[in-house]
Amino acid sequence: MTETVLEEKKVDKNWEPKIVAFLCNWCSYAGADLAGVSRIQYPPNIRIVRVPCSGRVNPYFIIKSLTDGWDGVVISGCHPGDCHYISGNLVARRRFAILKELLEFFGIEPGRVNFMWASAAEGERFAVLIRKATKIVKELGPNTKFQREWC
Amino acid sequence: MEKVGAVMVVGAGIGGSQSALDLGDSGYKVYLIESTTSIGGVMAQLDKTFPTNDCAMCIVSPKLVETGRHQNIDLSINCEILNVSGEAGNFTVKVKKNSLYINPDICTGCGVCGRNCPVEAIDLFNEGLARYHATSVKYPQAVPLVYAINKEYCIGCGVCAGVCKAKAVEYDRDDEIVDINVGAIILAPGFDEFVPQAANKYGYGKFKNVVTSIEFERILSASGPYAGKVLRPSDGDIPEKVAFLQCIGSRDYTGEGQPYCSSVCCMYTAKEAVIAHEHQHEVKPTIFSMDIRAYGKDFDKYIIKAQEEYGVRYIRSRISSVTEIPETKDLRLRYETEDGKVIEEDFNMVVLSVGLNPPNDAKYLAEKFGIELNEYSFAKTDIFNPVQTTKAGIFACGAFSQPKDIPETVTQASAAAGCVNQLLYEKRGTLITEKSLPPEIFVAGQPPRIGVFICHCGINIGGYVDVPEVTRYAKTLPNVVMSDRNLYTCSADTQGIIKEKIEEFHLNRVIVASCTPRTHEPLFQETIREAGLNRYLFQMANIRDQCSWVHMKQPEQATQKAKDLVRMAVNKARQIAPIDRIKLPVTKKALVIGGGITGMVAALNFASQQIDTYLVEREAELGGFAKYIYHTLEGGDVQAYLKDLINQVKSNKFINVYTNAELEELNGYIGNFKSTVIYGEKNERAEFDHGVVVVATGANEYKPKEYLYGQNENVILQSEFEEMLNTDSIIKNKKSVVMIQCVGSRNEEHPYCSKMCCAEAIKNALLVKKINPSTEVTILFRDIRTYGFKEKYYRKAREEGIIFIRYDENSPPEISTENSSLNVNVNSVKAGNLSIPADLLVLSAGIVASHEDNEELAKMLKVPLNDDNFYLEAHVKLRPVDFATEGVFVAGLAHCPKTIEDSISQANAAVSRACTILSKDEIEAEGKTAVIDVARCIGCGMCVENCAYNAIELIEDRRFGLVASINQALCKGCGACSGNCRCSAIDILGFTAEQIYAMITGRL
Amino acid sequence: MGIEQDNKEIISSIRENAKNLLSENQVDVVIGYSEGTVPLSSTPIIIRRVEDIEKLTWNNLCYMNLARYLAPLMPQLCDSEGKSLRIGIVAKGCVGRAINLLAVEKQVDLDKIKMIGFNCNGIVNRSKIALEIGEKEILEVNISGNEIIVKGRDWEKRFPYDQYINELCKVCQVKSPSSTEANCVGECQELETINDEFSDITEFETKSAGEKWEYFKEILQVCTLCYSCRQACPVCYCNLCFVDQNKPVWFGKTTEYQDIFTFHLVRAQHLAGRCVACGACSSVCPVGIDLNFITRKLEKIVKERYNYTSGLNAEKVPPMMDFKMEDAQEFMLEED
Amino acid sequence: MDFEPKILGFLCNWCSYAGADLAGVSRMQYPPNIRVIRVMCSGRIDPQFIFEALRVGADGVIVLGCHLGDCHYLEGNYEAEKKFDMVKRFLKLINFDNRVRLDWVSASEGARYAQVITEFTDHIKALGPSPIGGDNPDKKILNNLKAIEDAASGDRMRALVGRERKITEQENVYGEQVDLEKFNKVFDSAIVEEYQRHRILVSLEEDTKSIKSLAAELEIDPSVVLEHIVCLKSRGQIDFGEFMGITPMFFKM
Repeated sequence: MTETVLEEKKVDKNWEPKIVAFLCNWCSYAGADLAGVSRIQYPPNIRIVRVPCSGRVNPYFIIKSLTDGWDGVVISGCHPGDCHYISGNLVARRRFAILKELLEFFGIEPGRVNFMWASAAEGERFAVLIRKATKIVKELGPNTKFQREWC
Repeated sequence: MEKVGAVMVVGAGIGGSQSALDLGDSGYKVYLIESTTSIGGVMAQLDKTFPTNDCAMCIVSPKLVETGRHQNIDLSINCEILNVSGEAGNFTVKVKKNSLYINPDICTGCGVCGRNCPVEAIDLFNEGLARYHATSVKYPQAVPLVYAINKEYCIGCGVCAGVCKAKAVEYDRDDEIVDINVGAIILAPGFDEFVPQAANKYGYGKFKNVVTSIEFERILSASGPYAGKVLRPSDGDIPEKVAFLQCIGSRDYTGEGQPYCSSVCCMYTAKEAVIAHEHQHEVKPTIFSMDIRAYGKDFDKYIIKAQEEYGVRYIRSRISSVTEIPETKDLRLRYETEDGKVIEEDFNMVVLSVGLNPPNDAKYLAEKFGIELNEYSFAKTDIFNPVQTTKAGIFACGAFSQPKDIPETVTQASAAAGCVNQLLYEKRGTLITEKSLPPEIFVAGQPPRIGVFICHCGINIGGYVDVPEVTRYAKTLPNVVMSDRNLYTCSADTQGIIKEKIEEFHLNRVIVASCTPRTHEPLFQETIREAGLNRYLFQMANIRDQCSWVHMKQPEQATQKAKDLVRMAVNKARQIAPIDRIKLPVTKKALVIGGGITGMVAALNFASQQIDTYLVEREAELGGFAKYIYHTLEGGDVQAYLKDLINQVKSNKFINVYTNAELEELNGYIGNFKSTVIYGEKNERAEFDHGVVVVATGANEYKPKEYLYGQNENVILQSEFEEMLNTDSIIKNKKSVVMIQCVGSRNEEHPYCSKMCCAEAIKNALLVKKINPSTEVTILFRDIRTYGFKEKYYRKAREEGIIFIRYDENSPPEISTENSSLNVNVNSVKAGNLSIPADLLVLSAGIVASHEDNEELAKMLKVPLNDDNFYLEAHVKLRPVDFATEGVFVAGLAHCPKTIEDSISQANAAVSRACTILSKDEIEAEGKTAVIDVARCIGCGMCVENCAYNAIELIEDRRFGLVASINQALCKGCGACSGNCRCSAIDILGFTAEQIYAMITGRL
Repeated sequence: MGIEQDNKEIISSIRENAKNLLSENQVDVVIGYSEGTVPLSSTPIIIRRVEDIEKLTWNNLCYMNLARYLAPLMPQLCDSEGKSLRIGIVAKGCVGRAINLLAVEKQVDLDKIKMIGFNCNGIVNRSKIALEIGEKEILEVNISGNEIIVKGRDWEKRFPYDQYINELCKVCQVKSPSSTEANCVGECQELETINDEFSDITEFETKSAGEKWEYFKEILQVCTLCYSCRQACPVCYCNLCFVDQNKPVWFGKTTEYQDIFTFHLVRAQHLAGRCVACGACSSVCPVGIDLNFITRKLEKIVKERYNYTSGLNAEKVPPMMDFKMEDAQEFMLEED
Repeated sequence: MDFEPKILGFLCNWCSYAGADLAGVSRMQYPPNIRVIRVMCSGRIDPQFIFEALRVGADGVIVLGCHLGDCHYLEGNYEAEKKFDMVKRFLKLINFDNRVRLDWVSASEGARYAQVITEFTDHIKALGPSPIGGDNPDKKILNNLKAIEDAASGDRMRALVGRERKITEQENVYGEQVDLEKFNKVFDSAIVEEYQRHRILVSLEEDTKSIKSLAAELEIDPSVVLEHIVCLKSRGQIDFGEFMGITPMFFKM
């Protein structure tokens, strides 16, 4: 993929990123539900995958999402201390910290993969952070780094 | 009269819900009666909870959802109690179920009615800071999620019936009066907060920026009116200086408020101050209080953290008046500091930490249920069993008997359930019905045949998402053999349709695209199970809460998103397989470790239910800590009680007592433990099986190294002093007794409050005055923590002339000896340096836990200790007597310092929790658990370290060597193990790697 | 003088210690290095008899991490029932680190291991030398004084050691095993922590995402996914490596960059807090990729975040097995 | 120059329009200021029509229908009466209520038609030109009128005005007749609340603003503005913007 093609893609005003969001069942998924019940509007770019706990999210899921062409990845769990499974999010936090540093080290833009905490009462925060993540990914442009050359 | 295997729980706050869940899980039919329109009580209003800053909604809502759909719990909302008759074992309660004017069986909780209602009223859930509609639900996550019409406000315009596509609005729905037959009753109506009177000195109601603490709680809440931003009501600015005034309506002898201490305000205020600062760093909180009563587990640490990390300022003063500065609406406080200076200071906002009153209908309830109230109009309870009311068969829990915090409420809720067990155990399982289900259709190996049901949800989805288009699209997806759309997929008739379609199309996977699986998955799972499919052959796509409702202005994109979500669900459904929940047998026997009051109460409760119990005591005699206590502050005769307990335990044929005993080995897991005990002087060995463990190992009194203890015979411990007072008349010769509080508590070594020392000191001081009024008694303290009704005795002590002098923790009293007499030099915060001669110096030594002892047992049980070496429960708020390791429970001083009554409550609570296991012949494990592929596993042990439930251990496999092994009984299916596994040897059923792979790949 | 002399001393200490272990029947076998059959290499050897002790050697081409043979335990180190023999293992510092880590991960039983420790004087960067020599056939490699002398049919080239030592070895602070006398004969030390320095990594981190991407694309695109790095790694001991897993197939096996990238990224994630900085992966890479650059980043991450250095003892659990409430979370998305 | 007001008249087809015709046939003279729009029934007059007319600069608006009981469509004019009542209540808030009038003129009342029109024209003349007519309309009043128009066309007001007769004169869904006083209380508070809320919305169209600046601009107590902000936020119409120091700013979604 040449720079010019990238540039062209960025220019496309109508381009909308597709973002996959892994939400833990007990806090973030519930927070997303609350955003719905409260009718708090946010951009329609995310596709939610429910997981029991942020601790369930294997780095494979994230890397596969990137190499499979999702423009962005969001992983959201309970705030530290709120985990329904006591410490799943703390286990996950170390894993994600390392993964995020590695991704950036290898040259993946920092905003492609976003980790966040949102509680079951934070519908508003969920929407705000999704807006922010969507904005970041949109500014980064399409995730073309992993496009197969024969595609 | 014949006993009845059903229980009524009145009040469905966190306490009532806990009682109902315990009893429902133990095989009783439970009638849960709530006066408002949803359950959850005050806890659902809270933003965060102390001392962990847990999000209240996050932790309470799963519990509420569980209560709402428990098959043994019959939940009725909007109810009134009309009449009660009968006696313990068999009561009949006449209950009026007030009409909601909306059919709760049909209402889907979508909220279209509320959004269209033209009448606005004050939103009480949000404490008047927002409005709601005459047709409404209390809060968005309410359980049951059923709207109700408030007839008081409703003008009957009929708009709601017009917009309700589900036809749930029924204006002619009548009130219903039913007679409910139960064997026991638990009263958990909670409390009502103190509301400052119209002409109060704090200007509440007059000055906009004076709010109550519960109003402030809503301001802090992320789902509250200001979306969690800390704003002041007068102009919506962030209040930089916020003053919290303590003891509003508590410790108040003026007649405006209540004389007792409300127990929880010091902590909730600290929490509110911390959270306010956390939400908005501009907020600089100041707390005005007389004493800081942080007496619970890890409370003192929280206060220290509030001061040191969040800059919360504490001022020891009681504010007498508040005036408003009209131009700025700021508030001027005038206060006197401890050293007597009068200061005027302006604040942007004032929060009144209001106390807890008995529920407004306490008198009504007492009259109907025939129980007595105490002098403060709370439920009067037994001196040693704080959940037993004055009437047999009727129990009280939570704030109805005394103001208390959430964990104590939850403990009492379980304790009340524990007492019900004793009364009704033989009727367990008599009134609950098991549903008969057809055998499961065998689907393994067959190609997926997927049916997709897409919900319009009235206009909630259909109004924004092109449902017919999504339905057409679903049909084009691989393995989808039918797709259909429904007005309401959750309605009763659609359940019939789904079953028909399963049969007609031979479906072996079912997808519903509608609302959230968090509330509706169990319903649809039940439906497909009734049609013969395994419950786990079901998937949901959330196209309402997470799609149509949040993209209302972008119908095209919302439709595209809905399609994507349906496709992802289909992709996953193609990978799903039936899951069998394994069943584990239960050994119906209990092990209780520790033979103090706590352990004996627990053992007797088990035994009274004819459960074989092994009671293991390290010492030669039963009795534990209570051996040195003669009376409680309230006058209970501890020695008599203890003697009676020991006799009962020794004579009970279901209890095997081992004294001089140590637990040598403990293996196994929930329902199936095996222990070895070495006991007796000859070190005999006993082995036995049991299903549960209760840890009641107690704690020790601190042995001071300070204040010449052990060096001067006139320096003694409070416990020794108590013995002296009760067995000797030597006190008559003493002119002056000085007591020093917080010896070995609240310091660097033991940074916690020992909770009972203040009460002990006052108890003994009063006794001194009783025996010899002329003896001078001086108590040197840091804070007097006579919480709850104990406040009465503090006041009495002051009235009797006992002298209280506060010292600062940085300048503790010093002792000097001249000749043989003692002199106590204290730097009084109020009066400067004082020197007090003392014939007797009494040290209030704290409670300490032994690291060596507890750690050894903790390792054996695979349970954690906290920094102070007390046992750490599964959840500080909602699982106070459970451990994360299932089947193991904690009670009494082993948990943290507490009073005898609290220990007894915990013992009964632990039994109740244990009975949810022991009442069953077999327990069903969670289906969605981790599974190991032993061929891949390399036994590195990472998963073992990451598991919070001790559900994984490394075992030697015949073929593969050391490999991980999942204990299905303990696994909760969180997946923390799987996320880190390098070899992909662990997968999580229901969320397998393949399923998630299928969802994230194959994108258009 | 120079490394030539160092090597001689090391060899004699290794042989002395190995001999004692075998003759005193403290171990059943000794695993160590012997002269390679191919120039510019070395070969592991297993010795069972005191007579064979002279076969043990040491030079700066002994790049293999011998702990590789402990997990999974190679059959030569097992008794007839498949149980581990008592093993003496020639252990430079990074071998010691690997053994400690494997002990934490329950892959080795320290009771059955005796390390033969010595102060390692570093490993030569083979790729760099091979690159300079090019296609020409190497017949002989000698170490003389402070130089590595490579000879061919009609040519000879001298490489000053201090210029051709592995970058990793230059900054190595764990030259002898971090262990105690209970588990180690010869040189050993008890290290709590080390002060490593990552200025090269820090400098690289300041580059833009695009620059980093291009850099790695440049150096990694020659990778043929031969998995030599994995095979040489002492802590890569899965029964089934993630690249070989199916159901689901997370990663492709083509040599397109996206598959190369995922291989190296995931391998790095798996080594976080576990890499013992032995450099074996770099040494064996047939196309000369400097994999140490990635592994040093890993060391930096766990050092900065969790103050952890792998393999300094057999007790402290690696960061991925542990967690703390107060772990840093500056990377989380927050509201503005 | 004498002020010649611009007056808009909505006349029902069956009575008033015929009455106007009759006035013409009978050559009755009345001021030429009125411009007539024919509608089928006075019940057809959406309050929005009246507000819109005023907003574009009409000095007065008159609605004429059949006498009560004579409606060609039986009860259309009763509905018109209720709607007009709401219009008056709203306009009273900006002191505009005397620029609109509702009256009844039958097909046979040509003379009365002329008389009503003459009187109304004189009345408007006496009031003087509309402050939002002409080239330099008063921006503040214009905004307030816009707010009224938005408020009146919202679901809440429509639901109330549309059901007023049924529930106060006949019976509501519970079979009870709602006390007029209770209804008016609900109705009046709805009018004030919706008016203020829409004023906030109109004002926020210009720029993001703080509660205090909204309060100063709209002359409402800041605490009341905050209450409305809470409501508008829950309806998804506005949201928090950035904070200026300790003051949150709000913007219209």
